[in-house]
Amino acid sequence: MNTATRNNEGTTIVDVTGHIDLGSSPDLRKTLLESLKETDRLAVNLVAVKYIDSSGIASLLEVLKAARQGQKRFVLFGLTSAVRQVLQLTRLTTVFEIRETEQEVLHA
Amino acid sequence: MNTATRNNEGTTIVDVTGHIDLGSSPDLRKTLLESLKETDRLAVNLVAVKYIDSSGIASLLEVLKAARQGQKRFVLFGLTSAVRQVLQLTRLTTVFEIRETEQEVLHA
Amino acid sequence: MDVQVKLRMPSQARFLAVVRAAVGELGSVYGWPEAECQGVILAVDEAVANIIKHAYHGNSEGAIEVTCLGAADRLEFTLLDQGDPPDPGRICSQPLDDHAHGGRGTHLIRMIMDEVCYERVPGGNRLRLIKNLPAVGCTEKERSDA
Amino acid sequence: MDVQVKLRMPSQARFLAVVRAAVGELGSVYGWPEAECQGVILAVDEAVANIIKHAYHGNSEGAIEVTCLGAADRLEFTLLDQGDPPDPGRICSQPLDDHAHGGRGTHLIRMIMDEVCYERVPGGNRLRLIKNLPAVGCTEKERSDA
Ligand SMILES: Nc1ncnc2c1ncn2[C@@H]1O[C@H](COP(=O)(O)OP(=O)(O)O)[C@@H](O)[C@H]1O
Ligand SMILES: Nc1ncnc2c1ncn2[C@@H]1O[C@H](COP(=O)(O)OP(=O)(O)O)[C@@H](O)[C@H]1O
Repeated sequence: MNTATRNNEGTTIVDVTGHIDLGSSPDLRKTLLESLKETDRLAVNLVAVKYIDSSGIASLLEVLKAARQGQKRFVLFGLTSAVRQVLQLTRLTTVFEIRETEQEVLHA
Repeated sequence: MNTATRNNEGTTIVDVTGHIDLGSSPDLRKTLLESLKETDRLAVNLVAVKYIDSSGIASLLEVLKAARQGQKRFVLFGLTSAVRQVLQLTRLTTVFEIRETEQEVLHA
Repeated sequence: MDVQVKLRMPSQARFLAVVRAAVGELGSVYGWPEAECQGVILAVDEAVANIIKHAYHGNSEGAIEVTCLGAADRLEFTLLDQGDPPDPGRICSQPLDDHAHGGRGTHLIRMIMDEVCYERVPGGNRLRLIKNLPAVGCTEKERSDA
Repeated sequence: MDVQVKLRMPSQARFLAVVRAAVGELGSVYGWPEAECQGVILAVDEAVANIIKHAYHGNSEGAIEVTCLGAADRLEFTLLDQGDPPDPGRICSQPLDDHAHGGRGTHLIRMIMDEVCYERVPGGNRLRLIKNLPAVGCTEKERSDA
Protein backbone atom coordinates (compact mmCIF):
# COMPACT_ATOMS: atom_id res chain seq x y z
CA MET A 1 0.00 0.00 0.00
CA ASN A 2 1.10 3.54 -0.74
CA THR A 3 -0.37 6.89 0.16
CA ALA A 4 0.13 10.38 -1.25
CA THR A 5 -1.33 13.52 0.29
CA ARG A 6 -2.35 16.67 -1.57
CA ASN A 7 -4.68 19.65 -1.28
CA ASN A 8 -7.62 20.50 -3.52
CA GLU A 9 -9.68 23.63 -2.82
CA GLY A 10 -8.99 23.44 0.90
CA THR A 11 -9.75 19.74 1.23
CA THR A 12 -6.85 17.43 2.06
CA ILE A 13 -6.97 14.42 -0.24
CA VAL A 14 -5.11 11.21 0.56
CA ASP A 15 -4.73 9.00 -2.52
CA VAL A 16 -4.31 5.38 -1.48
CA THR A 17 -3.09 2.64 -3.81
CA GLY A 18 -2.71 -1.10 -3.30
CA HIS A 19 -4.01 -3.51 -0.70
CA ILE A 20 -5.10 -2.45 2.78
CA ASP A 21 -4.62 -5.40 5.11
CA LEU A 22 -3.29 -6.27 8.55
CA GLY A 23 0.20 -5.36 7.37
CA SER A 24 -0.59 -1.97 5.90
CA SER A 25 -3.58 -0.65 7.88
CA PRO A 26 -1.44 0.71 10.75
CA ASP A 27 0.37 2.90 8.19
CA LEU A 28 -2.93 4.08 6.74
CA ARG A 29 -4.26 4.89 10.20
CA LYS A 30 -1.15 6.87 11.07
CA THR A 31 -1.12 8.82 7.79
CA LEU A 32 -4.80 9.71 8.05
CA LEU A 33 -4.67 10.73 11.72
CA GLU A 34 -1.67 12.95 11.01
CA SER A 35 -3.35 14.54 8.01
CA LEU A 36 -6.47 15.14 10.07
CA LYS A 37 -4.50 17.24 12.54
CA GLU A 38 -3.63 19.72 9.79
CA THR A 39 -7.03 20.08 8.13
CA ASP A 40 -10.76 20.46 8.71
CA ARG A 41 -11.71 18.44 5.64
CA LEU A 42 -10.09 15.12 4.88
CA ALA A 43 -11.03 12.94 1.93
CA VAL A 44 -9.65 9.49 1.14
CA ASN A 45 -9.40 8.49 -2.52
CA LEU A 46 -9.92 4.72 -2.68
CA VAL A 47 -10.15 4.35 -6.44
CA ALA A 48 -6.87 2.41 -6.61
CA VAL A 49 -7.61 0.19 -3.61
CA LYS A 50 -8.42 -3.29 -4.83
CA TYR A 51 -8.53 -4.86 -1.41
CA ILE A 52 -9.46 -3.85 2.12
CA ASP A 53 -10.04 -6.09 5.11
CA SER A 54 -11.60 -5.51 8.53
CA SER A 55 -8.37 -4.07 9.93
CA GLY A 56 -8.51 -1.39 7.21
CA ILE A 57 -12.14 -0.72 8.03
CA ALA A 58 -11.22 -0.46 11.72
CA SER A 59 -8.57 2.13 10.85
CA LEU A 60 -11.07 4.18 8.84
CA LEU A 61 -13.55 4.00 11.73
CA GLU A 62 -10.90 5.27 14.09
CA VAL A 63 -10.19 8.24 11.85
CA LEU A 64 -13.94 8.88 11.55
CA LYS A 65 -14.23 8.95 15.32
CA ALA A 66 -11.32 11.39 15.64
CA ALA A 67 -12.89 13.59 12.93
CA ARG A 68 -16.21 13.68 14.73
CA GLN A 69 -14.54 14.57 17.99
CA GLY A 70 -12.78 17.45 16.27
CA GLN A 71 -15.96 18.38 14.35
CA LYS A 72 -14.15 17.83 11.09
CA ARG A 73 -15.33 16.36 7.81
CA PHE A 74 -14.10 12.90 6.81
CA VAL A 75 -15.16 11.52 3.42
CA LEU A 76 -14.39 8.41 1.38
CA PHE A 77 -14.64 8.45 -2.41
CA GLY A 78 -13.86 6.32 -5.46
CA LEU A 79 -14.89 3.02 -3.84
CA THR A 80 -14.05 -0.07 -5.89
CA SER A 81 -16.34 -3.11 -5.80
CA ALA A 82 -14.09 -4.84 -3.25
CA VAL A 83 -14.23 -1.89 -0.85
CA ARG A 84 -17.98 -1.53 -1.36
CA GLN A 85 -18.51 -5.22 -0.61
CA VAL A 86 -16.72 -5.05 2.73
CA LEU A 87 -18.56 -1.90 3.80
CA GLN A 88 -21.88 -3.46 2.86
CA LEU A 89 -21.19 -6.72 4.68
CA THR A 90 -20.16 -4.82 7.80
CA ARG A 91 -23.19 -2.51 7.41
CA LEU A 92 -21.06 0.62 7.43
CA THR A 93 -22.16 2.23 4.15
CA THR A 94 -24.33 4.70 6.04
CA VAL A 95 -21.85 5.35 8.82
CA PHE A 96 -19.24 6.95 6.57
CA GLU A 97 -19.83 9.88 4.27
CA ILE A 98 -19.25 8.31 0.85
CA ARG A 99 -19.04 10.14 -2.49
CA GLU A 100 -18.51 8.89 -6.03
CA THR A 101 -15.90 11.34 -7.24
CA GLU A 102 -13.52 14.01 -6.02
CA GLN A 103 -15.72 16.67 -7.65
CA GLU A 104 -18.66 15.51 -5.57
CA VAL A 105 -16.55 15.63 -2.43
CA LEU A 106 -15.60 19.24 -3.10
CA HIS A 107 -19.04 20.47 -4.12
CA ALA A 108 -21.38 18.54 -1.84
CA MET B 1 -6.40 -14.58 -23.11
CA ASN B 2 -8.73 -12.74 -25.45
CA THR B 3 -8.25 -11.48 -28.99
CA ALA B 4 -10.14 -8.91 -31.05
CA THR B 5 -9.52 -8.28 -34.73
CA ARG B 6 -9.96 -4.97 -36.54
CA ASN B 7 -8.73 -3.09 -39.59
CA ASN B 8 -6.71 0.12 -39.66
CA GLU B 9 -5.71 1.64 -43.02
CA GLY B 10 -5.57 -1.74 -44.69
CA THR B 11 -3.60 -3.45 -41.94
CA THR B 12 -5.35 -6.14 -39.93
CA ILE B 13 -4.70 -5.56 -36.23
CA VAL B 14 -5.21 -8.29 -33.65
CA ASP B 15 -5.44 -6.88 -30.11
CA VAL B 16 -4.43 -9.50 -27.58
CA THR B 17 -5.12 -9.22 -23.85
CA GLY B 18 -4.17 -11.45 -20.94
CA HIS B 19 -1.68 -14.28 -20.57
CA ILE B 20 -0.36 -16.31 -23.48
CA ASP B 21 0.62 -19.74 -22.19
CA LEU B 22 0.34 -23.42 -23.03
CA GLY B 23 -3.42 -23.19 -22.53
CA SER B 24 -4.07 -20.17 -24.70
CA SER B 25 -1.36 -20.21 -27.38
CA PRO B 26 -3.23 -22.70 -29.63
CA ASP B 27 -6.11 -20.17 -29.77
CA LEU B 28 -3.72 -17.36 -30.61
CA ARG B 29 -2.08 -19.41 -33.35
CA LYS B 30 -5.46 -20.26 -34.88
CA THR B 31 -6.74 -16.67 -34.75
CA LEU B 32 -3.58 -15.26 -36.30
CA LEU B 33 -3.32 -17.89 -39.06
CA GLU B 34 -6.97 -17.29 -39.98
CA SER B 35 -6.51 -13.52 -40.03
CA LEU B 36 -3.41 -13.93 -42.18
CA LYS B 37 -5.46 -15.67 -44.87
CA GLU B 38 -7.60 -12.56 -45.31
CA THR B 39 -4.89 -9.90 -45.36
CA ASP B 40 -1.44 -8.98 -46.68
CA ARG B 41 -0.50 -7.03 -43.55
CA LEU B 42 -1.06 -8.46 -40.09
CA ALA B 43 -0.04 -6.67 -36.88
CA VAL B 44 -0.34 -8.05 -33.34
CA ASN B 45 -0.95 -5.55 -30.55
CA LEU B 46 0.74 -6.95 -27.42
CA VAL B 47 0.34 -3.92 -25.18
CA ALA B 48 -2.09 -5.75 -22.87
CA VAL B 49 -0.11 -9.00 -22.76
CA LYS B 50 1.56 -9.31 -19.38
CA TYR B 51 2.83 -12.81 -19.91
CA ILE B 52 4.03 -14.95 -22.78
CA ASP B 53 5.86 -18.25 -22.61
CA SER B 54 7.77 -20.30 -25.18
CA SER B 55 4.57 -21.86 -26.51
CA GLY B 56 3.31 -18.37 -27.32
CA ILE B 57 6.62 -17.54 -28.99
CA ALA B 58 6.37 -20.78 -30.97
CA SER B 59 2.91 -19.77 -32.19
CA LEU B 60 4.17 -16.35 -33.28
CA LEU B 61 7.09 -18.00 -35.13
CA GLU B 62 4.67 -20.25 -36.94
CA VAL B 63 2.62 -17.28 -38.09
CA LEU B 64 5.82 -15.50 -39.15
CA LYS B 65 6.78 -18.49 -41.25
CA ALA B 66 3.35 -18.61 -42.90
CA ALA B 67 3.55 -14.86 -43.57
CA ARG B 68 6.97 -15.21 -45.21
CA GLN B 69 5.75 -18.06 -47.38
CA GLY B 70 2.83 -15.91 -48.53
CA GLN B 71 5.10 -12.84 -48.88
CA LYS B 72 2.99 -11.00 -46.36
CA ARG B 73 3.95 -8.57 -43.64
CA PHE B 74 3.74 -9.71 -40.00
CA VAL B 75 4.53 -7.18 -37.26
CA LEU B 76 4.44 -7.16 -33.45
CA PHE B 77 3.92 -3.93 -31.52
CA GLY B 78 3.31 -2.62 -28.02
CA LEU B 79 5.67 -5.10 -26.32
CA THR B 80 5.51 -5.09 -22.52
CA SER B 81 8.64 -5.80 -20.46
CA ALA B 82 7.60 -9.44 -19.97
CA VAL B 83 7.23 -10.03 -23.70
CA ARG B 84 10.48 -8.20 -24.43
CA GLN B 85 12.33 -10.32 -21.86
CA VAL B 86 11.25 -13.61 -23.45
CA LEU B 87 12.12 -12.44 -26.97
CA GLN B 88 15.52 -11.28 -25.79
CA LEU B 89 16.30 -14.49 -23.92
CA THR B 90 15.31 -16.54 -26.95
CA ARG B 91 17.30 -14.18 -29.23
CA LEU B 92 14.31 -13.49 -31.43
CA THR B 93 14.16 -9.70 -31.24
CA THR B 94 15.74 -9.40 -34.69
CA VAL B 95 13.76 -12.23 -36.23
CA PHE B 96 10.40 -10.51 -35.87
CA GLU B 97 9.55 -7.06 -37.21
CA ILE B 98 8.87 -5.16 -33.99
CA ARG B 99 7.43 -1.63 -33.70
CA GLU B 100 6.67 0.56 -30.71
CA THR B 101 3.21 1.81 -31.62
CA GLU B 102 0.38 1.21 -34.03
CA GLN B 103 1.21 4.48 -35.79
CA GLU B 104 4.72 3.21 -36.46
CA VAL B 105 3.35 -0.03 -37.84
CA LEU B 106 1.16 1.85 -40.30
CA HIS B 107 3.74 4.39 -41.43
CA ALA B 108 6.96 2.40 -41.45
CA MET C 1 -8.78 -34.68 -9.80
CA ASP C 2 -8.98 -31.73 -7.47
CA VAL C 3 -6.41 -29.06 -6.88
CA GLN C 4 -4.65 -28.52 -3.62
CA VAL C 5 -2.62 -25.50 -2.64
CA LYS C 6 -0.80 -25.69 0.65
CA LEU C 7 1.04 -22.76 2.17
CA ARG C 8 3.32 -22.96 5.16
CA MET C 9 4.22 -19.52 6.36
CA PRO C 10 5.43 -17.69 9.44
CA SER C 11 2.87 -15.55 11.26
CA GLN C 12 3.73 -12.39 9.34
CA ALA C 13 1.24 -10.10 7.69
CA ARG C 14 3.38 -9.67 4.58
CA PHE C 15 2.54 -13.21 3.47
CA LEU C 16 -1.20 -12.49 3.44
CA ALA C 17 -0.74 -11.26 -0.13
CA VAL C 18 0.52 -14.71 -1.17
CA VAL C 19 -2.56 -16.31 0.39
CA ARG C 20 -4.86 -13.86 -1.39
CA ALA C 21 -3.15 -14.34 -4.74
CA ALA C 22 -3.39 -18.12 -4.58
CA VAL C 23 -7.04 -18.13 -3.48
CA GLY C 24 -8.02 -15.53 -6.07
CA GLU C 25 -6.30 -17.35 -8.88
CA LEU C 26 -7.91 -20.65 -7.91
CA GLY C 27 -11.31 -18.96 -7.98
CA SER C 28 -10.78 -17.47 -11.39
CA VAL C 29 -9.48 -20.76 -12.81
CA TYR C 30 -12.78 -22.31 -11.77
CA GLY C 31 -14.57 -19.40 -13.39
CA TRP C 32 -16.21 -17.96 -10.30
CA PRO C 33 -17.93 -14.61 -10.46
CA GLU C 34 -15.65 -11.78 -9.36
CA ALA C 35 -17.76 -10.95 -6.30
CA GLU C 36 -17.64 -14.53 -5.00
CA CYS C 37 -13.87 -14.56 -5.46
CA GLN C 38 -13.48 -11.31 -3.58
CA GLY C 39 -15.60 -12.62 -0.73
CA VAL C 40 -13.66 -15.83 -0.32
CA ILE C 41 -10.34 -14.00 -0.52
CA LEU C 42 -11.56 -11.71 2.25
CA ALA C 43 -12.76 -14.54 4.49
CA VAL C 44 -9.50 -16.49 4.22
CA ASP C 45 -7.42 -13.35 4.72
CA GLU C 46 -9.42 -12.45 7.86
CA ALA C 47 -8.98 -15.96 9.22
CA VAL C 48 -5.19 -15.89 8.71
CA ALA C 49 -4.99 -12.35 10.12
CA ASN C 50 -6.82 -13.56 13.24
CA ILE C 51 -4.24 -16.31 13.71
CA ILE C 52 -1.44 -13.75 13.45
CA LYS C 53 -3.16 -11.37 15.88
CA HIS C 54 -4.92 -13.61 18.38
CA ALA C 55 -3.32 -17.08 18.25
CA TYR C 56 0.27 -15.77 18.03
CA HIS C 57 -0.34 -12.26 19.46
CA GLY C 58 1.76 -10.64 16.78
CA ASN C 59 4.80 -12.87 17.36
CA SER C 60 6.31 -13.27 13.91
CA GLU C 61 7.76 -16.74 14.43
CA GLY C 62 4.57 -18.77 14.70
CA ALA C 63 3.79 -21.32 11.99
CA ILE C 64 0.62 -21.17 9.92
CA GLU C 65 -0.47 -23.77 7.41
CA VAL C 66 -3.18 -22.92 4.92
CA THR C 67 -4.55 -25.69 2.72
CA CYS C 68 -6.93 -24.87 -0.13
CA LEU C 69 -8.75 -27.69 -1.84
CA GLY C 70 -10.40 -26.61 -5.06
CA ALA C 71 -13.08 -28.48 -6.95
CA ALA C 72 -15.58 -27.33 -9.53
CA ASP C 73 -18.42 -27.05 -7.02
CA ARG C 74 -16.70 -25.91 -3.87
CA LEU C 75 -13.59 -24.59 -2.19
CA GLU C 76 -12.43 -25.90 1.14
CA PHE C 77 -9.81 -24.28 3.36
CA THR C 78 -8.05 -25.72 6.37
CA LEU C 79 -6.00 -23.41 8.57
CA LEU C 80 -3.71 -24.83 11.20
CA ASP C 81 -1.73 -23.07 13.92
CA GLN C 82 0.02 -23.94 17.17
CA GLY C 83 -0.83 -20.73 19.00
CA ASP C 84 -3.44 -19.99 21.63
CA PRO C 85 -6.81 -21.52 20.84
CA PRO C 86 -9.71 -19.15 20.25
CA ASP C 87 -12.19 -18.56 23.05
CA PRO C 88 -15.45 -19.71 21.43
CA GLY C 89 -17.32 -17.04 23.37
CA ARG C 90 -15.48 -14.31 21.50
CA ILE C 91 -16.12 -15.49 17.95
CA CYS C 92 -18.79 -13.19 16.46
CA SER C 93 -19.45 -11.94 19.99
CA GLN C 94 -19.51 -8.26 19.16
CA PRO C 95 -22.70 -6.96 17.53
CA LEU C 96 -22.04 -5.57 14.06
CA ASP C 97 -24.02 -2.39 14.65
CA ASP C 98 -21.68 -1.43 17.45
CA HIS C 99 -19.28 1.01 15.84
CA ALA C 100 -16.28 -0.12 17.78
CA HIS C 101 -13.10 -0.49 15.78
CA GLY C 102 -12.65 -4.23 15.91
CA GLY C 103 -14.72 -7.36 16.08
CA ARG C 104 -15.77 -7.63 12.43
CA GLY C 105 -13.41 -10.32 11.11
CA THR C 106 -15.25 -13.33 12.45
CA HIS C 107 -18.59 -11.88 11.29
CA LEU C 108 -17.23 -11.48 7.77
CA ILE C 109 -15.95 -15.04 7.77
CA ARG C 110 -19.35 -16.40 8.83
CA MET C 111 -21.30 -14.24 6.41
CA ILE C 112 -19.18 -15.27 3.45
CA MET C 113 -18.44 -18.95 4.03
CA ASP C 114 -21.03 -21.74 4.12
CA GLU C 115 -19.28 -23.72 6.85
CA VAL C 116 -16.99 -22.39 9.58
CA CYS C 117 -15.64 -24.78 12.13
CA TYR C 118 -13.04 -24.09 14.82
CA GLU C 119 -11.56 -27.30 16.23
CA ARG C 120 -8.82 -28.35 18.57
CA VAL C 121 -6.80 -31.18 16.95
CA PRO C 122 -3.55 -32.94 17.97
CA GLY C 123 -1.57 -30.69 15.59
CA GLY C 124 -2.95 -27.48 17.11
CA ASN C 125 -5.91 -25.28 16.29
CA ARG C 126 -7.76 -26.07 13.11
CA LEU C 127 -10.20 -23.84 11.30
CA ARG C 128 -12.17 -25.31 8.43
CA LEU C 129 -13.90 -23.02 5.97
CA ILE C 130 -16.10 -24.26 3.14
CA LYS C 131 -17.65 -22.30 0.32
CA ASN C 132 -20.11 -24.00 -2.01
CA LEU C 133 -20.22 -22.55 -5.45
CA PRO C 134 -23.33 -20.73 -6.53
CA ALA C 135 -23.87 -21.93 -10.07
CA VAL C 136 -24.92 -25.51 -10.69
CA GLY C 137 -25.32 -26.66 -14.26
CA CYS C 138 -23.99 -23.53 -15.92
CA THR C 139 -20.72 -23.60 -17.78
CA GLU C 140 -17.54 -21.99 -16.56
CA LYS C 141 -17.80 -19.48 -19.36
CA GLU C 142 -21.26 -18.40 -18.29
CA ARG C 143 -20.13 -18.06 -14.73
CA SER C 144 -17.14 -15.93 -15.58
CA ASP C 145 -19.35 -13.69 -17.73
CA ALA C 146 -21.80 -13.20 -14.87
CA MET D 1 11.28 -19.43 9.20
CA ASP D 2 10.93 -19.88 5.49
CA VAL D 3 7.80 -19.98 3.44
CA GLN D 4 6.62 -23.02 1.60
CA VAL D 5 3.93 -23.10 -1.05
CA LYS D 6 2.92 -26.52 -2.30
CA LEU D 7 0.54 -27.06 -5.17
CA ARG D 8 -0.96 -30.37 -6.18
CA MET D 9 -2.69 -30.09 -9.50
CA PRO D 10 -3.82 -32.21 -12.41
CA SER D 11 -1.81 -31.90 -15.63
CA GLN D 12 -4.02 -29.17 -17.07
CA ALA D 13 -2.78 -25.93 -18.56
CA ARG D 14 -5.48 -23.87 -16.86
CA PHE D 15 -3.75 -24.29 -13.50
CA LEU D 16 -0.54 -22.72 -14.78
CA ALA D 17 -2.05 -19.35 -13.83
CA VAL D 18 -2.28 -20.47 -10.18
CA VAL D 19 1.40 -21.46 -10.25
CA ARG D 20 2.38 -18.12 -11.77
CA ALA D 21 0.32 -16.14 -9.27
CA ALA D 22 1.82 -17.92 -6.27
CA VAL D 23 5.42 -17.62 -7.53
CA GLY D 24 4.97 -13.97 -8.49
CA GLU D 25 3.44 -13.05 -5.17
CA LEU D 26 6.23 -14.82 -3.27
CA GLY D 27 8.78 -12.87 -5.26
CA SER D 28 7.18 -9.55 -4.57
CA VAL D 29 6.80 -10.32 -0.85
CA TYR D 30 10.56 -10.79 -0.74
CA GLY D 31 10.94 -7.53 -2.62
CA TRP D 32 12.56 -8.87 -5.76
CA PRO D 33 13.02 -6.63 -8.75
CA GLU D 34 10.19 -7.01 -11.25
CA ALA D 35 12.44 -8.45 -13.97
CA GLU D 36 13.74 -11.21 -11.67
CA CYS D 37 10.18 -12.09 -10.69
CA GLN D 38 9.11 -12.31 -14.31
CA GLY D 39 12.05 -14.54 -15.13
CA VAL D 40 11.39 -16.99 -12.31
CA ILE D 41 7.67 -17.10 -13.12
CA LEU D 42 8.58 -17.93 -16.71
CA ALA D 43 11.04 -20.67 -15.77
CA VAL D 44 8.61 -22.42 -13.42
CA ASP D 45 5.75 -22.09 -15.88
CA GLU D 46 7.89 -23.61 -18.65
CA ALA D 47 8.90 -26.48 -16.41
CA VAL D 48 5.29 -27.29 -15.49
CA ALA D 49 4.20 -26.90 -19.13
CA ASN D 50 6.88 -29.42 -20.12
CA ILE D 51 5.50 -31.93 -17.63
CA ILE D 52 2.01 -31.48 -19.09
CA LYS D 53 3.29 -31.82 -22.68
CA HIS D 54 6.12 -34.32 -22.45
CA ALA D 55 5.75 -36.34 -19.24
CA TYR D 56 1.96 -36.75 -19.53
CA HIS D 57 1.65 -36.13 -23.30
CA GLY D 58 -1.36 -33.88 -22.83
CA ASN D 59 -3.31 -36.39 -20.72
CA SER D 60 -5.24 -34.20 -18.29
CA GLU D 61 -5.35 -36.70 -15.41
CA GLY D 62 -1.68 -36.78 -14.46
CA ALA D 63 -0.63 -35.44 -11.06
CA ILE D 64 1.87 -32.61 -10.68
CA GLU D 65 3.26 -31.35 -7.41
CA VAL D 66 5.02 -28.01 -7.28
CA THR D 67 6.77 -27.00 -4.08
CA CYS D 68 8.18 -23.48 -3.70
CA LEU D 69 10.46 -22.76 -0.81
CA GLY D 70 11.05 -19.08 -0.29
CA ALA D 71 13.79 -17.48 1.73
CA ALA D 72 15.24 -14.00 1.70
CA ASP D 73 18.25 -15.01 -0.39
CA ARG D 74 16.86 -17.67 -2.68
CA LEU D 75 13.85 -19.47 -4.08
CA GLU D 76 13.84 -23.20 -4.54
CA PHE D 77 11.30 -25.14 -6.57
CA THR D 78 10.72 -28.88 -6.65
CA LEU D 79 8.47 -30.34 -9.34
CA LEU D 80 7.31 -33.91 -9.14
CA ASP D 81 5.42 -35.99 -11.66
CA GLN D 82 4.70 -39.66 -12.35
CA GLY D 83 4.78 -39.44 -16.13
CA ASP D 84 7.45 -40.40 -18.63
CA PRO D 85 10.93 -39.33 -17.56
CA PRO D 86 12.74 -36.82 -19.76
CA ASP D 87 15.35 -38.05 -22.20
CA PRO D 88 18.45 -36.15 -20.99
CA GLY D 89 19.66 -35.90 -24.58
CA ARG D 90 16.71 -33.74 -25.48
CA ILE D 91 17.03 -31.12 -22.75
CA CYS D 92 18.44 -27.96 -24.36
CA SER D 93 19.32 -30.07 -27.38
CA GLN D 94 18.00 -27.70 -29.98
CA PRO D 95 20.22 -24.71 -30.80
CA LEU D 96 18.49 -21.43 -29.99
CA ASP D 97 19.41 -19.83 -33.29
CA ASP D 98 17.47 -22.48 -35.16
CA HIS D 99 14.13 -20.85 -35.89
CA ALA D 100 12.08 -23.97 -35.43
CA HIS D 101 8.89 -23.51 -33.46
CA GLY D 102 9.72 -25.48 -30.35
CA GLY D 103 12.70 -26.34 -28.21
CA ARG D 104 13.06 -23.09 -26.27
CA GLY D 105 11.50 -24.01 -22.90
CA THR D 106 14.46 -25.89 -21.47
CA HIS D 107 16.85 -23.15 -22.66
CA LEU D 108 14.78 -20.50 -20.88
CA ILE D 109 14.78 -22.57 -17.69
CA ARG D 110 18.57 -22.92 -17.76
CA MET D 111 19.20 -19.29 -18.64
CA ILE D 112 17.02 -18.02 -15.81
CA MET D 113 17.65 -20.41 -12.93
CA ASP D 114 20.99 -20.93 -11.18
CA GLU D 115 20.53 -24.66 -10.64
CA VAL D 116 18.50 -27.05 -12.76
CA CYS D 117 18.52 -30.70 -11.88
CA TYR D 118 16.40 -33.47 -13.41
CA GLU D 119 16.34 -36.59 -11.22
CA ARG D 120 14.59 -39.92 -11.08
CA VAL D 121 13.34 -40.51 -7.49
CA PRO D 122 11.11 -43.23 -5.98
CA GLY D 123 8.08 -40.88 -6.22
CA GLY D 124 8.59 -40.23 -9.93
CA ASN D 125 10.47 -37.58 -11.87
CA ARG D 126 11.84 -34.69 -9.87
CA LEU D 127 13.03 -31.38 -11.22
CA ARG D 128 14.78 -29.04 -8.84
CA LEU D 129 15.16 -25.39 -9.76
CA ILE D 130 17.07 -22.89 -7.64
CA LYS D 131 17.32 -19.15 -8.06
CA ASN D 132 19.72 -17.18 -5.89
CA LEU D 133 18.71 -13.65 -5.25
CA PRO D 134 20.76 -10.87 -6.77
CA ALA D 135 21.02 -8.38 -3.92
CA VAL D 136 22.99 -9.24 -0.82
CA GLY D 137 23.08 -6.77 2.02
CA CYS D 138 20.52 -4.34 0.68
CA THR D 139 17.18 -4.00 2.37
CA GLU D 140 13.95 -5.29 0.96
CA LYS D 141 12.79 -1.74 0.50
CA GLU D 142 15.81 -0.87 -1.64
CA ARG D 143 15.31 -3.99 -3.67
CA SER D 144 11.66 -3.31 -4.37
CA ASP D 145 12.51 0.25 -5.37
CA ALA D 146 15.14 -1.00 -7.80
N1 LIG E 1 -7.73 -17.72 15.12
C1 LIG E 1 -8.03 -17.21 16.34
N2 LIG E 1 -7.30 -17.56 17.41
C2 LIG E 1 -7.58 -17.07 18.62
N3 LIG E 1 -8.59 -16.19 18.87
C3 LIG E 1 -9.36 -15.80 17.85
C4 LIG E 1 -9.12 -16.28 16.52
N4 LIG E 1 -10.02 -15.71 15.71
C5 LIG E 1 -10.81 -14.92 16.48
N5 LIG E 1 -10.41 -14.97 17.77
C6 LIG E 1 -11.08 -14.26 18.90
O1 LIG E 1 -12.32 -13.74 18.44
C7 LIG E 1 -12.38 -12.31 18.64
C8 LIG E 1 -13.17 -11.67 17.51
O2 LIG E 1 -12.41 -11.73 16.31
P1 LIG E 1 -12.75 -10.78 15.09
O3 LIG E 1 -14.23 -10.76 14.88
O4 LIG E 1 -11.95 -11.23 13.92
O5 LIG E 1 -12.36 -9.31 15.53
P2 LIG E 1 -10.96 -8.68 15.96
O6 LIG E 1 -9.87 -9.49 15.29
O7 LIG E 1 -11.04 -7.29 15.44
O8 LIG E 1 -10.92 -8.77 17.45
C9 LIG E 1 -10.93 -11.89 18.71
O9 LIG E 1 -10.77 -10.68 19.41
C10 LIG E 1 -10.27 -13.08 19.41
O10 LIG E 1 -10.46 -13.02 20.81
N1 LIG F 1 9.46 -32.59 -17.84
C1 LIG F 1 9.79 -33.26 -18.96
N2 LIG F 1 9.44 -34.55 -19.11
C2 LIG F 1 9.76 -35.24 -20.22
N3 LIG F 1 10.45 -34.70 -21.26
C3 LIG F 1 10.84 -33.42 -21.18
C4 LIG F 1 10.52 -32.64 -20.04
N4 LIG F 1 11.03 -31.39 -20.23
C5 LIG F 1 11.62 -31.40 -21.44
N5 LIG F 1 11.54 -32.63 -22.03
C6 LIG F 1 12.13 -33.01 -23.33
O1 LIG F 1 13.02 -31.98 -23.75
C7 LIG F 1 12.65 -31.47 -25.04
C8 LIG F 1 12.95 -29.98 -25.11
O2 LIG F 1 12.05 -29.27 -24.30
P1 LIG F 1 11.82 -27.73 -24.50
O3 LIG F 1 13.15 -27.07 -24.68
O4 LIG F 1 11.00 -27.23 -23.36
O5 LIG F 1 11.04 -27.54 -25.87
P2 LIG F 1 9.62 -28.07 -26.36
O6 LIG F 1 8.77 -28.26 -25.15
O7 LIG F 1 9.15 -26.99 -27.26
O8 LIG F 1 9.90 -29.36 -27.09
C9 LIG F 1 11.18 -31.82 -25.18
O9 LIG F 1 10.79 -31.90 -26.51
C10 LIG F 1 11.10 -33.16 -24.43
O10 LIG F 1 11.52 -34.22 -25.26
